[in-house]
Amino acid sequence: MTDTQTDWFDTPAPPAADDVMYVDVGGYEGPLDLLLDLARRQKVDLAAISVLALAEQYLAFIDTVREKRIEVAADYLVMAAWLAYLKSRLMVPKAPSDDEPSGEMLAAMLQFRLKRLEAMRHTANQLMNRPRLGYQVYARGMPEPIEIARKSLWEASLYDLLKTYSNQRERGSITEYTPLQRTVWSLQDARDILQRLIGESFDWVPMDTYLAEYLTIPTERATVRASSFASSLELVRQGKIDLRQTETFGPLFMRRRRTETP
Amino acid sequence: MSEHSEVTERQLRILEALLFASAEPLAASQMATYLGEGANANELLKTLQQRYARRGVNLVRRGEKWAFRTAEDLGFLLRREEQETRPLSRAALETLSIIAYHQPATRAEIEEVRGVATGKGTIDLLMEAGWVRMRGRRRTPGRPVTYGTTDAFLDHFGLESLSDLPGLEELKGAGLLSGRLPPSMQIPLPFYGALREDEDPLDPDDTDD
Amino acid sequence: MSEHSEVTERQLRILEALLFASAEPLAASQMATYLGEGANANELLKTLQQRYARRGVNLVRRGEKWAFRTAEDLGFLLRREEQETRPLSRAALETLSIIAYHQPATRAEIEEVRGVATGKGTIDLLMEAGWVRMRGRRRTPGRPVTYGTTDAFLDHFGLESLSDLPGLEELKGAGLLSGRLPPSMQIPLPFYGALREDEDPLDPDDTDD
Repeated sequence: MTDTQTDWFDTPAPPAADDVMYVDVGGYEGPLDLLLDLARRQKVDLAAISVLALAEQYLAFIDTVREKRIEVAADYLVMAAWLAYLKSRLMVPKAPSDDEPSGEMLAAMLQFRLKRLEAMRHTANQLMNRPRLGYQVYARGMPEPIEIARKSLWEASLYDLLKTYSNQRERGSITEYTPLQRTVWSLQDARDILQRLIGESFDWVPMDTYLAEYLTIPTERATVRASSFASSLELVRQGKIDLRQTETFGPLFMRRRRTETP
Repeated sequence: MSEHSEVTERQLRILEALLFASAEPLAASQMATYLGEGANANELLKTLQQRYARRGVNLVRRGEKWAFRTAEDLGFLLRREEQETRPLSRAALETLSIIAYHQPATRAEIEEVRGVATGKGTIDLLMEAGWVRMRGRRRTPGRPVTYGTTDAFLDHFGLESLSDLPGLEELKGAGLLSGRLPPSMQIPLPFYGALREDEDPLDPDDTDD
Repeated sequence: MSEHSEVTERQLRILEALLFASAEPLAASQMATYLGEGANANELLKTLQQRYARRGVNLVRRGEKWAFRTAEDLGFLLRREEQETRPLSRAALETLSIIAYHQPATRAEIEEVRGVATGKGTIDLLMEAGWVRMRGRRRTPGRPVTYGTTDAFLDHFGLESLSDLPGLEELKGAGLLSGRLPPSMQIPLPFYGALREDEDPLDPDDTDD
């Protein structure tokens, strides 16, 4: 650092390689970072900020990003859903029987988190602008080796030790590691199989009965069920089959849908 | 010169020699062995600190240790034209700040403040720099590891102790160091002691799976 | 304080800081540039030399250059002048970390984890450093020697006990281990009792072979 006044956060640095997976919306580090930036643009004290306006800006921002077909990380969508909920809580008066937190409380919580994040950024800046050792303050340039207590001939830190151990184990384990070959039913496969099995049957039959022969292989059970279920929903949507479940976790019955023309 | 002050002067000279010779801060207890019976190392160090208070080199306290460092006001003269070898990323800086002000802090707590998962390598990097260490485990389900800062952190940022962290009082006052909504009554302070009552020492066997 | 002596004091402070922080002795001419117009660096250095004459560190002249040095009569403090601390080699660090986690470990077991043969010199070095010791002999054909760590090992690495070594989850949490490890991977719990049931005590005349 040559400039003590450098604001480390003035220009968000391009994300480091290992952070990339979290940053995909214009260099923001997560939804809270984006919200804080939007809040700052209101150019008022964070305590006086309009949370409702902020929620709307965020939702609008995410909409624009999605219109441009930019991939948005799930985190941002979760925040969008939460803000939409917050917005509705702020606009609808609280019913007396309502157990859920009030919009005001949720808004205060958001404000608190924004203030806290901003405070931590500010303190990080203050720390970096302190007279730091090796930048404005110096230790003895020519230390004279003196035996203080019992000093070992060899130097190694606990960090070195742990890092070394981890590296070795990782190296060792990766050479031995062969990825598990999983059989996965594609949705298309599941759909074809299901349609073939149901055939012309207009009787209610549990899905597991249709799939009985495939479900015997333990390693495939999960994928067979999941893919078949997802495909069955699609078939229902297309009006090809009917689906029925009488109780939670009960068997799923399916049958061919009768078409209008007899 | 009285005999008493002659002894004291010699002890002060020994402390000067030890502290000047070492690049790293030294604990009073480490130096005491060189002072002879009955010497009060802490008193002597305070005397020495006063003597050097107006010099170009000051005696500073870093946690429980002491070191000679160039005076802060001369920094502009001494500044070497060297660049940070590896500037810290924003994520790392924020993480460092959160650990410093919220310690002992778990990874989940750090993530809660930042609102984003801590990328692999962030805490790792701070530990490599020698500023952050694993402290123990929080006595909560899952017994997560708690992180805190080191003496090297204090030394690097020129802090006598964690209570010197800039803006600490204001943040406390504003309730921003609390994990809960203001006005929460419970405001944790950075905790520097060995282990807090809700922390256990590190122990490899209980989370291994 | 007169204006003159205030200027002089400041110049002396600058010299102190420069000489303290410099990695090599400095010539008066090198320092003069920091003192401002009309300063007599040589005069100032002589003043400084007098001030430190009775201190634990002295300002000494070496040829045309100046440096702070521990007072000669305190040379007894510099007992280990010749010994330099060197970083542990990678092979030694790897071996040490495996012994720490896998103890009691035989040489064959160390080699199995490292994936390369471990030279006898490496373990010898670790034993010389006082960090590794022979524990006993494994009750298997060939009765290989088992190795473990010492109290000095704990002391050096700031561990209270071997159970302070972080486990799998901590290593992952700190970013030291990546998340994409086979689920079967385990990190052993170091054994720190006297002898394990599969170990025999060393013979009195046992040396490493």
